Amino acid sequence: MKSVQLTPITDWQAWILTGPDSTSAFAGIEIPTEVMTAVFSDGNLIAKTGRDEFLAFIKDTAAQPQSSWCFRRHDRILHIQGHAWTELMLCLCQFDFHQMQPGEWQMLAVAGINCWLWKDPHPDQGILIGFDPGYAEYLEHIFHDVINEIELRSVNLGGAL
Amino acid sequence: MPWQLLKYGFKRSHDEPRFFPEARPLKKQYDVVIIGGGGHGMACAYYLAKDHGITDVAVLEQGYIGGGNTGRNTTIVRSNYLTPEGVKFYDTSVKLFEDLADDFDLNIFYSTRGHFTLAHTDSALRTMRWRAEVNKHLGVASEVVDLQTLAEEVPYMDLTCAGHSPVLGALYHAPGAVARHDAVAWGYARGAYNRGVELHQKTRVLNIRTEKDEVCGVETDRGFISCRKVISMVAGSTPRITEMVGLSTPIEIYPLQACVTEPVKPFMDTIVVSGSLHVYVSQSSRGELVMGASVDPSVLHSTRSSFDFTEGLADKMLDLFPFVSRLNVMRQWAGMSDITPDFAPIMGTTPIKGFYLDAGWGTWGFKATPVSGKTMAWTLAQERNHELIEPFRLSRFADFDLVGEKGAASVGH
Amino acid sequence: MNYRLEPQPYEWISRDKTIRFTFEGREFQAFEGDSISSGLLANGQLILGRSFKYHRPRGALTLANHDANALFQTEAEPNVRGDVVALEPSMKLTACNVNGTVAKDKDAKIEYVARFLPVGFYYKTFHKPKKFFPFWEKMIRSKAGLGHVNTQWDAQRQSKSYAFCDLLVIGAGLSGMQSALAAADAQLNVVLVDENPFIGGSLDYQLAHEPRVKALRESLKESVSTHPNIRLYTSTLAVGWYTDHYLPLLTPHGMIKLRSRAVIHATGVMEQPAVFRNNDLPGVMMASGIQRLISRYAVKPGQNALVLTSNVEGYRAALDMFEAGIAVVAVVDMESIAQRGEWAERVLAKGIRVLEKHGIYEAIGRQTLQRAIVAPLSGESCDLSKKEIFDCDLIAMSVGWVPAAQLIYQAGGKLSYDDTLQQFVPEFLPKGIFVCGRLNGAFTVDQRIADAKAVAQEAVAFLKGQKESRDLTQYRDTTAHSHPWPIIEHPKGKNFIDFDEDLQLKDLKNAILEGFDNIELLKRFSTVGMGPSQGKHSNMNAIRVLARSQGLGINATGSTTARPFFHPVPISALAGRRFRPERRSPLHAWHEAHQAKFMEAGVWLRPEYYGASSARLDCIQEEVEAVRSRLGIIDVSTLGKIEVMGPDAARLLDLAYTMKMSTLKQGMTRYALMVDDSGVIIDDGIVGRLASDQFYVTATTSHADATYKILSKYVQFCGLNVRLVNRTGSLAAINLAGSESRKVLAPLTSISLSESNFPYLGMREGLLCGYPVRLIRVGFVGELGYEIHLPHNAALEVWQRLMVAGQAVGIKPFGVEAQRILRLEKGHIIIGQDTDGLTHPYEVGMSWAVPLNSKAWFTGKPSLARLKSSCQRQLVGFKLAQGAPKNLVKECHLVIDNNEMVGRVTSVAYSPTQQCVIGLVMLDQPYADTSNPIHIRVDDGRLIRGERCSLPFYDPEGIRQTSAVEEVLV
Amino acid sequence: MKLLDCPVIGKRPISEFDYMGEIRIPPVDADEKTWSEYVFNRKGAPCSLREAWYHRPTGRWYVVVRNTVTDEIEAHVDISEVQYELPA
Repeated sequence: MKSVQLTPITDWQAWILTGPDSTSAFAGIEIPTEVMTAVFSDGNLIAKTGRDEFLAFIKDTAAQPQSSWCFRRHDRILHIQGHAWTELMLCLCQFDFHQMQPGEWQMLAVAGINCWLWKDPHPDQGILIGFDPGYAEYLEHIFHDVINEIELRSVNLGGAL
Repeated sequence: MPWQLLKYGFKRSHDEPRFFPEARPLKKQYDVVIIGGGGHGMACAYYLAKDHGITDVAVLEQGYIGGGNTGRNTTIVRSNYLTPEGVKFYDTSVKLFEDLADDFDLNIFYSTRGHFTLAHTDSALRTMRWRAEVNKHLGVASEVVDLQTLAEEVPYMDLTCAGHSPVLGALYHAPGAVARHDAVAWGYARGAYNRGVELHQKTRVLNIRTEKDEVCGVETDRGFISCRKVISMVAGSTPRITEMVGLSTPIEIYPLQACVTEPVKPFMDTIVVSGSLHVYVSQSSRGELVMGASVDPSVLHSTRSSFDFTEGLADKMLDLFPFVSRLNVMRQWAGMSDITPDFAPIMGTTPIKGFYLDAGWGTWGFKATPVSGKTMAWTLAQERNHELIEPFRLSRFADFDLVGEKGAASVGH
Repeated sequence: MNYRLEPQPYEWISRDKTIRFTFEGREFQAFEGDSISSGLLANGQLILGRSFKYHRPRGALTLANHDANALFQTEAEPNVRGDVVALEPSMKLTACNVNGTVAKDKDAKIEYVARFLPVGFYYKTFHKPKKFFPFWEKMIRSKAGLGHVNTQWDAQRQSKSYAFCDLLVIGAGLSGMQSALAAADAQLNVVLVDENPFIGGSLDYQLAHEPRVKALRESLKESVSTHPNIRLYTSTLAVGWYTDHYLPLLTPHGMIKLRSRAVIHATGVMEQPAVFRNNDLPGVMMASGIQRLISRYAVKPGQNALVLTSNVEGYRAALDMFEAGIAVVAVVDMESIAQRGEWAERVLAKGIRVLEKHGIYEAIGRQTLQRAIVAPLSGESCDLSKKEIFDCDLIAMSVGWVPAAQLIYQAGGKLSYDDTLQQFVPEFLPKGIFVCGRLNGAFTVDQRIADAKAVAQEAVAFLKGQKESRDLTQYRDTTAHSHPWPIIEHPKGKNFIDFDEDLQLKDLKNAILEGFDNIELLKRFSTVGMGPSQGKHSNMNAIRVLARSQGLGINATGSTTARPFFHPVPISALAGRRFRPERRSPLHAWHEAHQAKFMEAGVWLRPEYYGASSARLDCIQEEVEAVRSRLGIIDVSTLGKIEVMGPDAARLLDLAYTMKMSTLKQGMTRYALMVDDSGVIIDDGIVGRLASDQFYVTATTSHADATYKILSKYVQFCGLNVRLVNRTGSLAAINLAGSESRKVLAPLTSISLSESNFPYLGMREGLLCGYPVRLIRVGFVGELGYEIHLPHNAALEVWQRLMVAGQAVGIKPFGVEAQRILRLEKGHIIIGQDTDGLTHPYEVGMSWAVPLNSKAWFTGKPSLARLKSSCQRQLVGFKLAQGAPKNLVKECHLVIDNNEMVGRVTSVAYSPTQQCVIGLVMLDQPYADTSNPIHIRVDDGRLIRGERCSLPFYDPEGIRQTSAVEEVLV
Repeated sequence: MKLLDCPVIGKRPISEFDYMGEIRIPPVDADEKTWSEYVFNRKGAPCSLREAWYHRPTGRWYVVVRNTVTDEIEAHVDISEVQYELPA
């Protein structure tokens, strides 16, 4: 088993909603109340990124959000998991991933690219990372390089750094 | 020839004359007070005495001679600027530099090496051609060189840049040189001191007294001096001085960092600058690679170092010089660059009579040391701007008549 | 003589693993764990290098990473530190800066002319006559530098990662381990680092045989290695302190960039040399250096030792050497033995001679130490009448210490000289910086333990937010461990203050006499402390010499600031992984598959043209002709795309752009020009109105993020009720341009393309190939065309279906180069090429875009009102005569008028439609207002004549893009 | 590398921010001299500078008072306190 696995998430529809009526745009889907937090309920992930601004990742089957200013996004989303996922992220992003709580939502720079991160609520299920699709090639190339390096290092060092 | 050394070898005692005077009390009055004992301050004192016979001059330095940006810069001397007024000004400086060792009878290790400014994009290549054409028109040796010439002249440089934004060509400026920065300040200081100018280290200016918009004296931490002419040549400390006379300027202070490797046998005989990678490198006479980049992103009055500076620099250096990965960075430091909106200095008279400015030296101050000293001395003597520095007058901003040095906004060193 | 000792209790070597290596071509054998220096010394190779200036033979000195004279060259790198870098199998070593071998260095002849080379001699000569200086410079430069560089080496990059903790403790000696343990027990998340491969520090080489510390050592080592709250990194160096406790840790596997909340410095002290004639001979070493050799590598560097000391550490060193079987011929104590207590008694008990108030006048030896002249001290000089000569091949210097406080200085801490200890000790410590151990003046074992526990308590309190500040001096020792003047004058000199730079005592004195009489000027003129060890064993004595000559105290003399790094750091570790963000359009793969040649546009990769690079010009011409005559298609996904919504949307755009946007009708677009406060053009694009309170804004590729930020700044700081969404990466954009565009597009879209429903500059939303899109009729390339803004995931399918649909009319993809020519034919400017850092709208014929009277406010308005009347330049179109060579005139060639520079070419290209070379020149006034022909100076100096002409060059009335004329539709 | 401790996003490294300089309010109906000083002149001397930082990953704006000698953040300022009106 590789120390870190990357699996693309492609079964979500990504939306960005802004404006006063965005809070009432989600029929039947639970939404977060505090900025920079996210809620995951029956397969939908909703993050509150501003006073009345949301990033929504909803199942195809779910009802589309109804609000005046609501636009599709096409983030590239990866699920990063495996026992060395924190080691991978610590090579690319200045953030204390050991302190990241389940369900925590962060927006920061990874390898110089603006990303959002969401810690999977289930124990040791790693994190989801989302970023502009134009950087997919660049970031995924770096992820694979670093993962190979970690594999190499764990072979001759017998364990994390 | 090293006759002096032979003579010295057979002498019993070490009776070499002093470069600088021992600390002495301040007089109550001087004709001219120069604030700032760096290269510019000492050059101005030198030329005031040498060209104009004005010797009742005190140079006040808050720290030690050459301790500010004079001792912290890239030591690069060049004149391949973009605007005609910039080219004429710096070309005069290069010509003065070439004779300084004789004037001082001091070896400042002025070493003409040739200077390459690399272009990695079409727009950068266009700017290089623009500078080359303006330089050629004004008789300065600059030309755009192609990859083939570059490969011959700097064979150890990786023009492919590891496959990312490769070099497309470069501006080659043959007169580009390096000089031992401390020796320039010491040479001018000794020359001024020997002509009767007073040099006062550890003397900090606390305030400048004016009456009806005219200078009448300077308060220091060693007492008050009355004088009619005060010139501020303090680079990174300029805003603190201009505030004393109620003068506001566009100057903002940004740290400019640099570093050196451990000394290695000389292999690099030229100067290489990359505009888009924001990296410059030359090899000092001691064998260290002197490297640097552009100013820090935010205003700060401090010479603290940052680690991401050396990280970014090291990363970019490996694109051009892969083998440098085996060298060690020994030391990093910083100067305080006084940056102006049009990347050109602010010189000459000001609305306050008797108060003169020599500032806005950003990352291009050391190379202007001789010409700024000479023209500011003339300006002080004549009480009007020397023609070479008229384009750099403070009032240019109010007139919306900025210098076009920013060009297509690529910062050169 | 066998230099290898019996197994030592805490040795670092593995006697079962031998390592074969060569030095100067000769074969040697040592053990795994040996450093280069210890490996060579074990084989009796005492000379490890030659000095920088005089090329005098030099040996080991400190074994603590300061041995700048034991630098080696391997096949892979220069300047390898022999005293700490471990030997590797089949290493091929040579000395640095040696002309020949360390035994016979041809450059050593320079010593005969040493008297002619005073401090700073190179400033005094070689510069006259000027034309000879290059000759001298070449000679001096060839002697400069240490190791040499092989420019064929490839780039190595080590890995890097971030780490976080509550408390970093630097140094895993007695004090470090004790304080880390106390903090970890208080539930802090602690990182403990030590630059050596094994922890224990001076416990293991200065107190190796001390029974009282044996139990303490074992328990401390065991606890810090196993404590759950301590991460222990050995062979790891904290290279510098940076803002907010950010400390890069250099490990054998790369760099860990640690963010801590507090730092305890337990880095101990660095032993200082005594200064006497020939104190640089191989065999003269720091006492702690000898102890390290004995206890770490089981190597004795000599057989008969003299100890020169002024503290108890010297006596302990004597006992350690005696224990190791080295004959201690005498202990020379520069002070009285009375204050040495039990250590002196134990030395005397071994029958070792102790000479009180004596000093070493001179060391003697050809290439290595053979004898030393010892004499009683009268005042500070030697009374030679009672001198005694000792045969010895080893001198252990133990005359004083300097705190390893470089990182404290970097953090803004201040140290002051303590006359009791005769040593600098911390005086002011910034928030979160703590010290303990010998660095803080606590020398005895008990003092160090107490100091460590106290500092841990304070650090824990600080991290819990409680106010607590302890008395730093509480556990400092009461007797001096350093001699105030460990310097013996000698008429013939060669008494070295700085071993890196070969500076003798007289060199510093002479520099001071010449006026370099403050610590910074003394350093810059003499270069004291500027060598590879950065003054670690020369700064203190240099300060003492300066203080005495100026009649000042040590504190008044001051010290030079300590700069990163603590030890030199490999560039391979600093560089780390290569991050060059590269952004790709959703159509990248298609372009690659169709022979696109890519160029960089900011972080984006864009097709420059399609086809073979050998046929570059022809490919570009064909692309231009395709757009002009039939149909072209270009990927413009790199454009900035911003949604602007809310009641104040129109007001925001009125503020940010020069033109009035509030009067824009729904379904229409308008050219948008952005200037900064001083009126300089910084970006342009298109604003389209979707509703009374909703606009769609595009920006140039390189300025997209900046434009979004500027709009966002207005929203925030002017309190506008507007929402912005940056959709640059989520939307793709395709420009279908050419007279056939409407015909090809119509069947694929639900949007009616008739002229009346969708006029020029119109914008419509609807479906295209089933995807929600916006179509905009833009005029950049001057043909009937539609800029399609569509979802990222729709781009490929729509592009391919357009290609198929356009097959019949000969559709052709075109790149950036062709687009440049097309826009030039229409006289449109490119910001950053036709404009520079000062260009304002009036200089590029855009006064129509500056409604000074009809708008109350927009960015830059007052500046433009001012600049309108004082326009100093003007952009003018020109063309060359038919048949003039295509690429003779280049961009940025100058326009010359009676040998004056009067302008510059900003854009130039061969125009297929005009069948000649066309371009734009920025001409200075008043020349710009005349109509005389322009002369452009080309590369070879010739002046090429060009005719001015009005803009645009092609389709002046703009018929083709507005398609009012039916025949265009046919 | 400096940390900027901000509401909502907490402590983030300075490399994630763009420095947007001193908070300055354009003198809308000023004479030419006052206007040119606004455009070009800056408060260059060491001081506690009220300035703006833009956090790229979140697009949020922060206004702080920073000591331009020690680089320490002395206070966070709510944007409403520095908002200004521009003529409609």
